[in-house]
Amino acid sequence: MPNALYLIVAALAASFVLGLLSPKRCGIAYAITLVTLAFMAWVSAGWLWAFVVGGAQPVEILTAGALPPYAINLRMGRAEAAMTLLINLTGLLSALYLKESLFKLGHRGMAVLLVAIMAFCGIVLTRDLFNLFVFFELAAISTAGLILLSEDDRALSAGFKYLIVSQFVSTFLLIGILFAYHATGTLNIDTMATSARLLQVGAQGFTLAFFLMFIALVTELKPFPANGWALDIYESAHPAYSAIFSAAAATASLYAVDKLLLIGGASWYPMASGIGILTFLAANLFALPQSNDRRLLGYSSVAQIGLILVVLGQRDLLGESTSFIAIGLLVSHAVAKAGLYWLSGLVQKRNLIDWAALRGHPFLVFAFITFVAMLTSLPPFPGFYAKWELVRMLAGGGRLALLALILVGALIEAGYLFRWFGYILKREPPTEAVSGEVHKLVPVFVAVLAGWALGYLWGDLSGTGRHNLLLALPLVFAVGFLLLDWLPAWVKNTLAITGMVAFFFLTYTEYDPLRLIFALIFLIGGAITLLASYDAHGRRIGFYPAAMLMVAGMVMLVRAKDSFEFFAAWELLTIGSYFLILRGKHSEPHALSYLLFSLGGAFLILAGFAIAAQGVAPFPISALGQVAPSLAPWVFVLLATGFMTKTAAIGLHIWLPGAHAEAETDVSPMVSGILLKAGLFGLFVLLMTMGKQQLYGIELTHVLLWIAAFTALLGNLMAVFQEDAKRLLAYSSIGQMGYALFGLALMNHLGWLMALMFVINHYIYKSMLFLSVGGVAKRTGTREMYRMGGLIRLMPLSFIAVLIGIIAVSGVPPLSGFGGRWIFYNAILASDYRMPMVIIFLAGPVAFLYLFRLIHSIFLGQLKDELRRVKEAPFWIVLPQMLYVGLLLAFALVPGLVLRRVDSYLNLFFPEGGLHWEGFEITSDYGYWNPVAIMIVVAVIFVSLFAWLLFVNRRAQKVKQFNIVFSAERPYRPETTHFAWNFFAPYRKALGFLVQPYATNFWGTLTDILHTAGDLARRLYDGNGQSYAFHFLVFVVVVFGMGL
Amino acid sequence: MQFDWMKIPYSLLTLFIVVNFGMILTAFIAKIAARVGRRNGIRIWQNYADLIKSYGSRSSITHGAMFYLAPVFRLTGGVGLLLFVPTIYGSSMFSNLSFAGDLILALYFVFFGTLGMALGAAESGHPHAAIGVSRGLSQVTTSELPLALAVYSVALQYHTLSVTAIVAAQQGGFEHWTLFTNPLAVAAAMLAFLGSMMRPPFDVVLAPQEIPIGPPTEYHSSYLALMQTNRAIYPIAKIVVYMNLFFGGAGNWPVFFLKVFLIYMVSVFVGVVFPRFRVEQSIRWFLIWAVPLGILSIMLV
Amino acid sequence: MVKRLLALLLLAAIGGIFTTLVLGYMPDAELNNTARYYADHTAADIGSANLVTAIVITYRGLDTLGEVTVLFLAAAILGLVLARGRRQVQARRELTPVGELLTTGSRVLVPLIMLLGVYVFVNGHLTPGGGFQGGAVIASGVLLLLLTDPLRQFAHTLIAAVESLAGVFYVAIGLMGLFLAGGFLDNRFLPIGTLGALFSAGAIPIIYTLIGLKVGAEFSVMLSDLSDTEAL
Amino acid sequence: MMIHLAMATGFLLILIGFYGALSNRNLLRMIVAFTIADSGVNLVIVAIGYMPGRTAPILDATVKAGDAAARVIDPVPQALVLTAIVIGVGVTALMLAYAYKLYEKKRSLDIAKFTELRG
Amino acid sequence: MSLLLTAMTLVLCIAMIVAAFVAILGKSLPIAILAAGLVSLVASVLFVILASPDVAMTEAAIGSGLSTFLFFFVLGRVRGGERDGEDEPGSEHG
Repeated sequence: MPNALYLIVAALAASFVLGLLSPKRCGIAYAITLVTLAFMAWVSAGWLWAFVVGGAQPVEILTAGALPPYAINLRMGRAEAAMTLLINLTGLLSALYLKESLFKLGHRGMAVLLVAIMAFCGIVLTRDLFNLFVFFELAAISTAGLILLSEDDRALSAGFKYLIVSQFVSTFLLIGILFAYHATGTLNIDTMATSARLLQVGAQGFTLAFFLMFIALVTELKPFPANGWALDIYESAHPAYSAIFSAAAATASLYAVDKLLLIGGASWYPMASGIGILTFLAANLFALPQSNDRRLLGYSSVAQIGLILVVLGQRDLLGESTSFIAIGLLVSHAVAKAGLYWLSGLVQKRNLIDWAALRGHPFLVFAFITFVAMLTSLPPFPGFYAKWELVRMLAGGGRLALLALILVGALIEAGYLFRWFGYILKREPPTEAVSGEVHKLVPVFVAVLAGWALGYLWGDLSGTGRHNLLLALPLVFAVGFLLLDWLPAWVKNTLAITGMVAFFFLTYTEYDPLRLIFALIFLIGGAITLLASYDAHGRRIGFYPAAMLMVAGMVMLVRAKDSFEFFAAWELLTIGSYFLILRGKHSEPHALSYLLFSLGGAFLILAGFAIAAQGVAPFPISALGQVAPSLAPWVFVLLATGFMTKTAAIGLHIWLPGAHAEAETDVSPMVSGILLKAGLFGLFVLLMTMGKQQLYGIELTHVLLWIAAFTALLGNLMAVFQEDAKRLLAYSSIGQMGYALFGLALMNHLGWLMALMFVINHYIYKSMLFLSVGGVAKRTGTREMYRMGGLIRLMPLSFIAVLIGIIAVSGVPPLSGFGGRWIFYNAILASDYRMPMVIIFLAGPVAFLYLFRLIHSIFLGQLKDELRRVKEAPFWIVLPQMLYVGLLLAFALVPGLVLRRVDSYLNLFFPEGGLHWEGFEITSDYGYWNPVAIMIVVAVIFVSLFAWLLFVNRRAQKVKQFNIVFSAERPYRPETTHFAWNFFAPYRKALGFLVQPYATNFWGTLTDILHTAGDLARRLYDGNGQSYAFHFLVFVVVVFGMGL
Repeated sequence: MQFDWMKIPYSLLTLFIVVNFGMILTAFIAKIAARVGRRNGIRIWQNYADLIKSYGSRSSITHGAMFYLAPVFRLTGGVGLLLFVPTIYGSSMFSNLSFAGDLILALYFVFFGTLGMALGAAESGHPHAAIGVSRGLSQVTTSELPLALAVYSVALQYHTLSVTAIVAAQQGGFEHWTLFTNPLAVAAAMLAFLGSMMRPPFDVVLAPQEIPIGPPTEYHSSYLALMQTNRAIYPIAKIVVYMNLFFGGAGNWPVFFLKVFLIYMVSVFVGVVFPRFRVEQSIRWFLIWAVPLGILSIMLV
Repeated sequence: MVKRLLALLLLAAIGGIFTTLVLGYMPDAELNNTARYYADHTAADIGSANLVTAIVITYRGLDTLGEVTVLFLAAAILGLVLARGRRQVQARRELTPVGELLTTGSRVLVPLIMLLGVYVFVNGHLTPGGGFQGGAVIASGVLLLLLTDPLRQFAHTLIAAVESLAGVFYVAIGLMGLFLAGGFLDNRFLPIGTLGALFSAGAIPIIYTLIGLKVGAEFSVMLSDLSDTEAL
Repeated sequence: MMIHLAMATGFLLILIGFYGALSNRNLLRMIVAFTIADSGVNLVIVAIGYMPGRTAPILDATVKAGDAAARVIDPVPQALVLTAIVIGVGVTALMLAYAYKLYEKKRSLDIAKFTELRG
Repeated sequence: MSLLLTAMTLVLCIAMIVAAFVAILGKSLPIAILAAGLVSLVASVLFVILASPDVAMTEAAIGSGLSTFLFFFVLGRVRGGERDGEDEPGSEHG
């Protein structure tokens, strides 16, 4: 291994040599710079390899031939190797990125850059306090120098503000170091840590000295409120420099604080955590109203570092895992933030909306989303594993308030980052194109690659290899589509369908009956829905990775054995579906609200699992049943709320209508018919394992019952008043999920069976209806139902699908919806709760209203003039509908094929109250039902009467509408009298008050408050360097006061 | 499972009896109403005459498939409802096809005809049809609610959903009828009954052109004939359900005729007393008066 | 005024921290562990009579390397910043000539000052002073030249070369310590010699010489860059 | 006594310097104030290393290598101050360069004029 | 001896503090720069008393010497801004 000192020596030698070159030899100087940085990266990489693969031990590097603590020593260990590698690579890539800029500055500018990188390495490596100070000063001066040399004029004032604060900081640091030296007699960090333990308690001088050092180094981490200068730098410096500040400088400073905490010991941890969490929350809040990309990234950087500081401050709890978590978060942050800053250099203008310029470049969009996913700790990136560990251990240690704050901050962060992503895909791209020089693209490319590689690495480090998400077959399959995205859509579609079907047949023996049904819907159901995607032309960039990501998530969810797998799968399906939804033309705000609700729900699930596990890992799902009674109800509440976010229970439902309605034609059935079942699956799992729980004497399943009933009622009611066909179906889904939840919450055998019945039914008919309506919307160019009408003749197949669909949805015999209703009645008879039934009874007939409206307004009534040439929906959209019709009839006829095994499986949970299956007859404790007989009787009567009518009325011919009214001479007028708009006006008069958008207003007000708070509070940063100095001093005094 | 083929002729017999009873009953009631209004009213056989005339006339037009099918849906709904419920208690001959499903089947099958009819009417393209459907559906959401609550209450009371079993539990004297054992449920159900019969004061649904139940303006000739048939069957079928649930069922045909007639008369009398409600008024009325009764009946069972 | 009051309040609070430090401070009666080691071992191990020099050059040599780099950075950045403001040779304005006395005096003084500077850093291991002080002295000689003859063209390239070469050699000597002796910046790859002699203490005199040249060059660069800059 | 006096003076200089930096809006005055604070820091550090009754850490005829440990003061703070002074002048030079550039840009040395970045 | 040193220290300290106040409160910028240099210079004398000749030399040469010159060089280039930021009435900046 090359001596780690070469990291410092090489950079210094190179920068001195650069001084020898004549200013004209810029090419050579640039080559020297790159080679030096590459050499440094190689040294770090070599060490990292030796530690990780070769199992090498940390090495002490002595200088001056004397042993520490008498001479300065450096240390190269696993963490140091990783961090220096990170720093050097950032430096190397930034140097590459900075090509023109460095050529303009000449050899001296390059030397400054080299020294900066060297200084960051030095901060990481050194084990001597004063040496740390020297490296910090070097870093500060070279940083200020780089800023001074930035092209943006405003960077000047930012750099000066930075210098002002760093003057204060270095004064405190120096005094702290010297008094600490006086108290302990050493400058060596490790020796000082030992001697500090030996000092008598109340060694006032040392504590104060430590406080000064601590506050100084922490200020380098840009804590709130002493961070105005940092944001100004981030906003104004050249993006490649910002990448260095954000990735490399932060890495170094964090490690320095960590070393310092080694001296201070556990009593300083709470202070670190407190500063960290405050910074994390405040910075995220301030980022919310930002419109400048670089400033927003600055706030995000500050927030991330705050979070890592929290992790460092929790070392007493996290113990060995601290570095896994902290470095996991750190590399995610560093790679992503460097990548984003590099990207920002490609975009010509500074408003977030101008990033829409990236849209024409799929790779850059992919890079962006990779970085955002890393920042928001989504799987399969390192931050995800880190987040999981952190939450698990915080919950295990009972630090729930901190946990809650972290999750709130993370949600806000996801909010502004994904909002930005929405802008990129959906806003009008600016006229300025993205600059596409190769040397600027390479760093971005490397960062993306590094992100995925780190994801793999962290998965590998996370303990058992089983948990490496990037080894999970479904995810690999999904990610594979990224590489195949250049293929035409139909090829990818075939691949996707084949893969899903094949995976099902490879694994179907592994599921219990309940999971088998979900697997069937997710895989085979998904494959059927995908048939509609053959209709798409071209490449359809981005569709298949997203769709397969969602499918992969759902499959992994069903197959999850422990809470980690379950949660990872949950996040995967969430982001996959988010991408899918975002593809819709006008879906930007809806996709965002979907994602935020989903992530919020996911965080609740995360917290629930973590509290349940109490630190145990791995925590099998089945162990939810053994959670301590004092915690169980809380776990129940968290998990149930999380899952109900996905099923859009009332109050948490506002994301659904927009998301489902604005999605593309073939996406709506996927996210509605299939994805919603993931939430139900979660609820199934929850109730199967935890059963009934009481909180303060309230039966929680009873609460669920009420929620479910209101969800069913209000979902249906809101569907009634929609003019938009897809929104109508979306609201109907809310209602249907209410029914399913109701069944589950009944906590009896038939209730669960009913829920399952709804799972299957809803999958079939909602997929079918969304496809039909989507096909119609595609042909007519509108989703407003009152703009349609009379399409029955033009689109007969779609009509048949809708007709069958609405009969099934409404529960009218003989189709399968009736089975659900029948089981429902039997189930409620076995239940003790009676009041919520009233609500759900009311919900039932309301369904007729919207269903009739759907079919009437679209297919019946009068045809609009402009739609006279409309054709039937495309073949590939009709085909799955017809398959669904077949499925629906089959399921109506012989529900036993699917339900029977589940029924007996449910005996495990509720031995009482099952069904008896005898031939075609199904008997419960209360009643009986023979679907085949019903079907035959109805069919016979219907056919006989139809035949009779045909016989007596065989010569009927089709005439124009109003033929009779106007005595066969209807005066032709282009405007029609299709009664469709505000169809249920009287109903709105009577019950409209129930559907006031209370929930929407509530969430809207909440986000408004957050925005306003952020907007008001950020005025704290008034741009005056002296104010920033005041902030710093206030910070010092307040922290000192708190420390007392 | 062995299917008893004899059920088919027996069911047809029931159907035959009920159709005739229905024809005469509606005519009779119309006559009573006329007499109350000091008019002569129709002849008691008038319905037969109308029906034959309608079947006899030949239509040569249709407005489309759903228009064509709507009467079929409608009548299938009526016939099905009748046949899914046992007519005469204790008689296997007139238990019809009730083996196919229980009370819930009957409750939900009610909508089969309604739905088909609404679709057919809507295809005619006449705005009034759509308005009628809009009103009807709006009203039904709350008028059905007390019935559902009452049914739930009754099912809870007898621990069964089987109509036969419910009737069986009411045997042995009229004091065992649900009417007396669970009066609140019956009250709620009867209020719902008023709404579902589309008689005053809840007949605003019919106001525009009286379309959804077979208006002469649109449906004519054989279409109308089918619907007229249904008009004879459907109310009876519905009353049979009520009778079975609340009034002890019927052990033989005379009792059947009497009970059906009396229950039918309830709706007639109420209609004389109240003026017509607007839709939102009737919705409020049901929510304020009928639903609480239903809720009480559930709580007290 | 509010701002001043706030500043006073904050500084009063910080003054409180400082006061505690002062009041809690007790001078050591004995050298602490680290200082004792230096006192006991420097003479034998390093061979430098000046303990501070021994620490600065060897034990904490890495700090000193960093320190030199700080000046290097400052000079480089200053040079870059002022590059645009540098006045053109042609556009020079005539300056009023400086007094005869100063000119003559400087001609006599500058060599002496330079010599003094060299003396200071060459004897750094024996007497107070060393590379930094010597470098500063040399720079003041340059400063004098600048003052007496502001139009004098300095051989920028020469100074820059001296600066860079000194830096490179410094690093190289550090590496020789790594290869030939106990570690980076170990001075003992040259003989330690007798305590108190000029040629003793291993590589310390060489290092201090290089530092002196480098620091002198760096300050000179800074000063001449500034003096060449156009007033705004 | 002497040490405490020097140390207190050092701290006072730091506070005076800070006050100057906080209350003067002129960039050059702020930099001047910081150099005063720097001097204060140096003074504090040297005071920390001082031990009454001992001599400078230089071995010569009076202080022999053998009894150095008992005769000289702590050399470490002095070594550190050397570094600190040089770093301080480096930072000062950099700040001056900034002041020059800022003046070049806005023709003003008033820090309150450089607030285009905020919030 | 000790008393003498203490007395000298006291005098030097007072001198420094006075010079420091002159530097930050005085009206004229050149005088402020000179006063700051004086603080350094006095400090270097004090360093000698505190048995730190190395530090004293450095402070004198670099702290008070060179940096004062740096100030003057820059001051000479930005003459127009010498009085910027002083409190004109009505321009108080919070």
